[in-house]
Amino acid sequence: MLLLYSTLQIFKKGKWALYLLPVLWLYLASCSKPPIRHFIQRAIPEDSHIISHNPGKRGGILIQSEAGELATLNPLVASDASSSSAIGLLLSSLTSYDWVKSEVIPGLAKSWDVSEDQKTFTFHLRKGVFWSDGEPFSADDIIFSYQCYYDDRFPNRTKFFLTIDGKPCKIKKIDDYTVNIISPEVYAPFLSFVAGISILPKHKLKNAYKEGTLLKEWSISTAKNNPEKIVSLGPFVLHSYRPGERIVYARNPNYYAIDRGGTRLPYIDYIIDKMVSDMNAMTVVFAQGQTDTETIRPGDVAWVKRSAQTHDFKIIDRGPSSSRTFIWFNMNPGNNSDGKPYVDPHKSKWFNNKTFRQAISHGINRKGIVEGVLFGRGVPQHSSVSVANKKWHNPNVKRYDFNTKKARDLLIGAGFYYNDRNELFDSDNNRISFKLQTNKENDTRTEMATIFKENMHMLGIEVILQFIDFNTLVVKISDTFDYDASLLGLTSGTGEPASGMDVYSSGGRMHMWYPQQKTPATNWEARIDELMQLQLTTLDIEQRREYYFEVQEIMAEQQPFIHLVTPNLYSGIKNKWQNVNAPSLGGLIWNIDEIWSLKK
Amino acid sequence: MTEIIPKNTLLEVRNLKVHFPVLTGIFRRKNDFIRAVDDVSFKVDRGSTVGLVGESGSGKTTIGRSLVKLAPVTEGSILYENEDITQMSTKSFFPYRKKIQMIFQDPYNSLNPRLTVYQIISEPLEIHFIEWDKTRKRKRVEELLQKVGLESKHIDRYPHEFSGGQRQRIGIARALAVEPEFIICDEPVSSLDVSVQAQIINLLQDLQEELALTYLFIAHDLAVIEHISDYVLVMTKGKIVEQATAESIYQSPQNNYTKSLLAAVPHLSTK
Amino acid sequence: MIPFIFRRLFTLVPLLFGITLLVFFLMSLAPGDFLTPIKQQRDISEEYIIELEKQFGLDKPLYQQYFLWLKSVLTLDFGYSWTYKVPVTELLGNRILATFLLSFTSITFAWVIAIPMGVLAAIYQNSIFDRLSASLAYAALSIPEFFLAIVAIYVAAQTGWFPIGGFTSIDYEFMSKSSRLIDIVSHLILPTIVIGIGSIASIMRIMRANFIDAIRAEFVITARAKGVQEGIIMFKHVLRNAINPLISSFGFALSALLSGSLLVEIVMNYPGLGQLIYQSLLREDQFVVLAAIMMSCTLLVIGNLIADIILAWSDPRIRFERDT
Amino acid sequence: MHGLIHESGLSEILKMKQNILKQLLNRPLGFTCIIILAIFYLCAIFAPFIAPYTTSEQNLKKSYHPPTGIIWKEGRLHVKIYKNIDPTAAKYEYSFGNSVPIHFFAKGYPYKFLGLIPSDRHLFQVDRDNKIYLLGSDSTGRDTFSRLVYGSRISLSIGLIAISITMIMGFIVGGLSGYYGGKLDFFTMRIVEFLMAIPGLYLLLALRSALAPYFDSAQMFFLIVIILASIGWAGTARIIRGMSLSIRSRQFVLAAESMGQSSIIILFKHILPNLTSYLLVAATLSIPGYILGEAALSFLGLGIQEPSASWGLMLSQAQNMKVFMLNFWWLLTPGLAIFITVIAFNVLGDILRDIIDPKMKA
Repeated sequence: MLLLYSTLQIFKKGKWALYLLPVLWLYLASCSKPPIRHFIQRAIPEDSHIISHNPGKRGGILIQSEAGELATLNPLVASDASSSSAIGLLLSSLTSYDWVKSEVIPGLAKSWDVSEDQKTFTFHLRKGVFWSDGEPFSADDIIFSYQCYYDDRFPNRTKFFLTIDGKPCKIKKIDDYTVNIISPEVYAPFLSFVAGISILPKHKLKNAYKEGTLLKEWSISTAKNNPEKIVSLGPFVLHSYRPGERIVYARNPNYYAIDRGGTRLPYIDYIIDKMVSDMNAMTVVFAQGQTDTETIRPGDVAWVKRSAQTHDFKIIDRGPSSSRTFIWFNMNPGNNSDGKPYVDPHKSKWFNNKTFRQAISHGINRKGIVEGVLFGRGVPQHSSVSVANKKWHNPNVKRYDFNTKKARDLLIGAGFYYNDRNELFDSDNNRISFKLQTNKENDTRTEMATIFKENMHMLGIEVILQFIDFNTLVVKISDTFDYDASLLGLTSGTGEPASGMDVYSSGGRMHMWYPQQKTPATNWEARIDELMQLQLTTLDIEQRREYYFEVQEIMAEQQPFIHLVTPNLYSGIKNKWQNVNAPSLGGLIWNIDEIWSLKK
Repeated sequence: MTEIIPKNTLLEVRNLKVHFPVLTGIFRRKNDFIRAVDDVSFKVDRGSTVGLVGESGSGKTTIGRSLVKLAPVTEGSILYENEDITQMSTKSFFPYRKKIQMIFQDPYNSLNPRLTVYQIISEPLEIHFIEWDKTRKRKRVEELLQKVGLESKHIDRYPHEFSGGQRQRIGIARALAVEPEFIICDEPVSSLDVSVQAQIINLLQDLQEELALTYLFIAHDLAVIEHISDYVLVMTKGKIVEQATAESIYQSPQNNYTKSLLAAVPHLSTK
Repeated sequence: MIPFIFRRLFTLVPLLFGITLLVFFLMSLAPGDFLTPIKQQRDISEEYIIELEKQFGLDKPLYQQYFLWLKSVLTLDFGYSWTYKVPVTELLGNRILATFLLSFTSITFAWVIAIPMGVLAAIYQNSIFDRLSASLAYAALSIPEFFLAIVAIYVAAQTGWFPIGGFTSIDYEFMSKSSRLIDIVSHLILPTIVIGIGSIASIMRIMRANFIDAIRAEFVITARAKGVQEGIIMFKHVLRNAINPLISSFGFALSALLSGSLLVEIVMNYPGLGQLIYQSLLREDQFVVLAAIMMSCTLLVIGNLIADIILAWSDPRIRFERDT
Repeated sequence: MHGLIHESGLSEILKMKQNILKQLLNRPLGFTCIIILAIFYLCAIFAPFIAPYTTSEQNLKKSYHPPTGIIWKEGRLHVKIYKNIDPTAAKYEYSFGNSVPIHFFAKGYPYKFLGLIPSDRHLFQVDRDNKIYLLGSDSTGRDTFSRLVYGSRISLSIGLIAISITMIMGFIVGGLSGYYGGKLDFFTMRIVEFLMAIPGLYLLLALRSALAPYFDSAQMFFLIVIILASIGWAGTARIIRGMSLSIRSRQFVLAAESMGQSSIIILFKHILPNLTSYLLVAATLSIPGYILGEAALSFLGLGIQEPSASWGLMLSQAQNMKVFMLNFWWLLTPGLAIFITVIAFNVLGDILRDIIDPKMKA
């Protein structure tokens, strides 16, 4: 009664008009309909890609969540994971990658030949392939795409892959369905890099190319307002996009793959990517049964599992992941612009001491980290290549087991000594104390850092923790170099050794302990440089493994990166999904075009 | 009747103007002024009491305040003992702050409630007799309290423990502390009961005789002025409309405004 | 009144200038820039980063960057979002509406609950109800909003009665019109309650005080003397007079909520202005931060202005002062 | 000048305060609030004595341990011992009869009592090999109760320190501009309005991200205080300016001015003492704002950093889903601590206002 009356009072005064506005807007918002798209469906291509999996049934919606925000759908602009994965659904490449077999497989090219000198690759394209808007695909699209990537007007990251030893590849059209790509040098990862280069539609983008506005095409503004402008050669087309909320993809009716039964792929009708704030939220929506698949962090497995029955999903334990966490010391001997050394000289002396680094490595309770931070769901890491990377991991590198006594003996042997309060000093009577920084956004890392601090306390070493913004951290490790030690992680994609070039080679930007050296600072770094170059320029897998194994042995002996642990990889997926074939590396659903749903 | 002898003049005000700006318009420019005091001239003789009368808002308090630099002078000059004090710096005006003292209208408001009687009365001593020690100041304060009719045991009490009349006595004691020559009494009795008013006025008159003080006595009530003043200034809307000896003002007011003021005064019939 | 409105809006100019300058300065103090995270990506060449710096104008000195931005703002071009690669204005539109909608529902929610409660507390002064509601009000004022938001999410996660965060459901695109409306409303419920609870407490206290004042007013005594029924006195005379001052607080509440819903938006993943500012600030997406802060300041000033106008409108005794 | 303040203001203020305290203690609600706050602050001061462990002492075998039960056995308090039955899910089980006695005033880790006297006595301890977790443990087996107790040092002192800075700045700026008026007033008030017009939280964020790199995590506390105070002073300054403006026009100030009193002394002798009651109420009522501000900043991960503990930081860690879903009660403790402190300050402030206001009107 009171409630009614007070509302009435407000309405009586004519102020009710104010209330109408949001209601009106709500109404309008709910009316805005996604654009209806009419496709011209073309016949199945004569050279269609035939998938060997058991045939499935059409239909179903796959719902995923995404923590990042879509930045663009333009492959020339994309530099973040969210955009890249979206583009991966829409565009195809000459080759593709089979994550289970860890090998390059045909994509838009049904086959290819390699010349004797191992530099010229001839790609034979599929015939009868059409873009999602019904336009035919041909060698012109390939030539056009490479033209775009090489054009100086459009700086892009793809150019980096296509530049070998500072020189571009040459591309030639032989006929409408054959192209030649000539690499300037013998280049081991050539085919797998080609798999990452998206082919652009010439018929849609040639004007923008001419006018030099290519970078402005296919922005999220296009995605939001004119999704139909973004044509597709991949399994899906863009259906609609709401910034901050979701992306919806629909099946591409002109996709070039079919199953053994002759059904055109993909099976799935729609994919919905829901945008959420962070990893936490991603896990929650999966546990609630809102999404179909999710990567689960080790710490979350236990509670997510509780609702597996209710929401009919399973959690697949995929063993150790490719991500690795490590600590390194700043071994950079340089001076900053004020002429002061980046690192205190006495500290730099410890950090550049191999025995010191080895002792630290012995002092770390990796098993404890696995138990505490990862709930026992992980393994201690010893090699610089993750166990998960079966093809390239060297299992026989030197190991540093948790052994406080051994660590102390090593330190004493190297001229350090303890005082009566169990504090460690160097031979110049400096107390061993350093700052360890990591980015505060990642709580697994901060927890590991607190454990490291306690472990070092047992060695009589004082560690001062600094948890800072990721940006600040990056500036420190790549620009100003004013830090003692850092804890960070790296994830490798396919595990291709070539992608480790900038980490291992002494001139690399990611050679974090002392990046961008003009000439290798130590002999072992020089040897790594040599080995990395050798593995890059041979196509013989066994030979490459040998070289890469030696790199890992040197890294383990020298401990420039003191590796901590590798968490296990867990993926959750609803039981209704079929043809799920979990690889040990990479995403669970890498073969999205083959996945189908039991239930509608 | 009286021709003012220049030699005897303590204070002379010449063409005094005090204007306050008014901010108007979107950009709040100074477009207009309130003419609080508009071209006022008068003199105060040594040892005399000049009454300044007018309704509230007529500018009389502003005149009082402008004499001790509590209000900014727009134009005109103020001469104290033939010395122009209008444009004096804070520093050179400092000695005059000892010679000229003020008694305020509202005894509830003019005494800091957080200070004791001693602290209130000794404040001017602290400023003008820095060299005095505490016992001397205390003795002086006790003396002053007796002089204004209070007891020395009151010295450590707070203002709220006193009645209005008693508070005004404290105010007077404070004004007397530094042995001034000239006291501006800014409506000292208007917020007091009528019975108390007379006591205070009598006290002021006694003190004037005893200490040879000169008063500028501001009031809105002609009855009070009549009792104490030698010479009366009548003010309205920032201007002095009539000035004469108290006697002549009451007997034969010239100005209409003065007449209306007089009409409002309740007179006890002599019958 | 028109000069008053103009003057108030005019004060926005130096305010916005100052704020953008301050924010710009503060953002430049923070190490790194929008491109810093990219530098940590392994396959991006240095040349590419330099190209990008040029493209975003990051290679120019600071003051030049600011004045370039200012110049474009004067032509109503608020720049490009570096993260989203779209004009900032396009980005802000939906966010403002979402934040506005949430502010609106939470104010309404707060009023609908608080006014009757305040009235009851006033009528039954010093009763158990009065005391209980007073302690509840204290409690509501003392719970950190974000804490409440976490609890709300927990409840939603445990019960499944409400959607967790967001503005629309995943399958929103495939819904009919009416179920879309229901969907948006169901997403608004929890954030509305979380934000509203704090204001319920304060509105209730004001309402109670106003109502008690109004009960004591002379016209109530007159009405009683005339023998008017008690219920009618309360509703017809007292309530109307007590509610008037509250209407004026509408604008203030609006402006307070616009800046206050930040934490709730973040915790509950509501795609509003606050969340956008926070994320852009972390990513150092300069132009978005600048424009969004300008926007929220403008809304703040307008909210206060509306409050003043409504106040004058609902209470003719109040004029627009010359000196405020 | 010091002498003057001492002579005039201070004794009066002290007298007034005693009076207020008496009135406060006479009201049951006020009494309760004071007792609660006193307990909290005592806990903060004697944190090393009360907390059985340090904030960083880990036990990786006991992560996410539930609160340990306490039983009465063999004539003394015992703490139950749990076994980790499933490390992957942090599941612990109490096996019947397994317990160890609690020792009161026993030896533990060394610390300095009140920061001065070295000591190793603690309120309670259990045998070295076992642990007592009154409120459970976190991901690395640190004791939540100890962290809560140590965290109170930051959360509780931040309000007091920030409010003192705010009040001092507010008084100086507001007092001076209200007293002198004119251009000084104009400029300071524009600055104040400017600061007040910026949405506080955003300014906080911008300031934090701008200043953070220049402070390490040990100094973060001061950074937070500076940030909170630098935003908070504006409102106080504005109100104090208004009050000093009104006090300034009161006749006792005119009287002091007319007798040639210097303005600084007028400010401290006449204006400040008349503001103290207001300042007291305002301070009490704004402390919760600072406590919540710190909590909000730390909650966003922008405040106090590991391995230090603050209530806001603990809350933000509790937001982590594994904690959230497995140990929801864990989250409630810092939240509850904040809630109780804030409500106590709010109630106390309101009561203070009740006590002081009528006196100010007189």
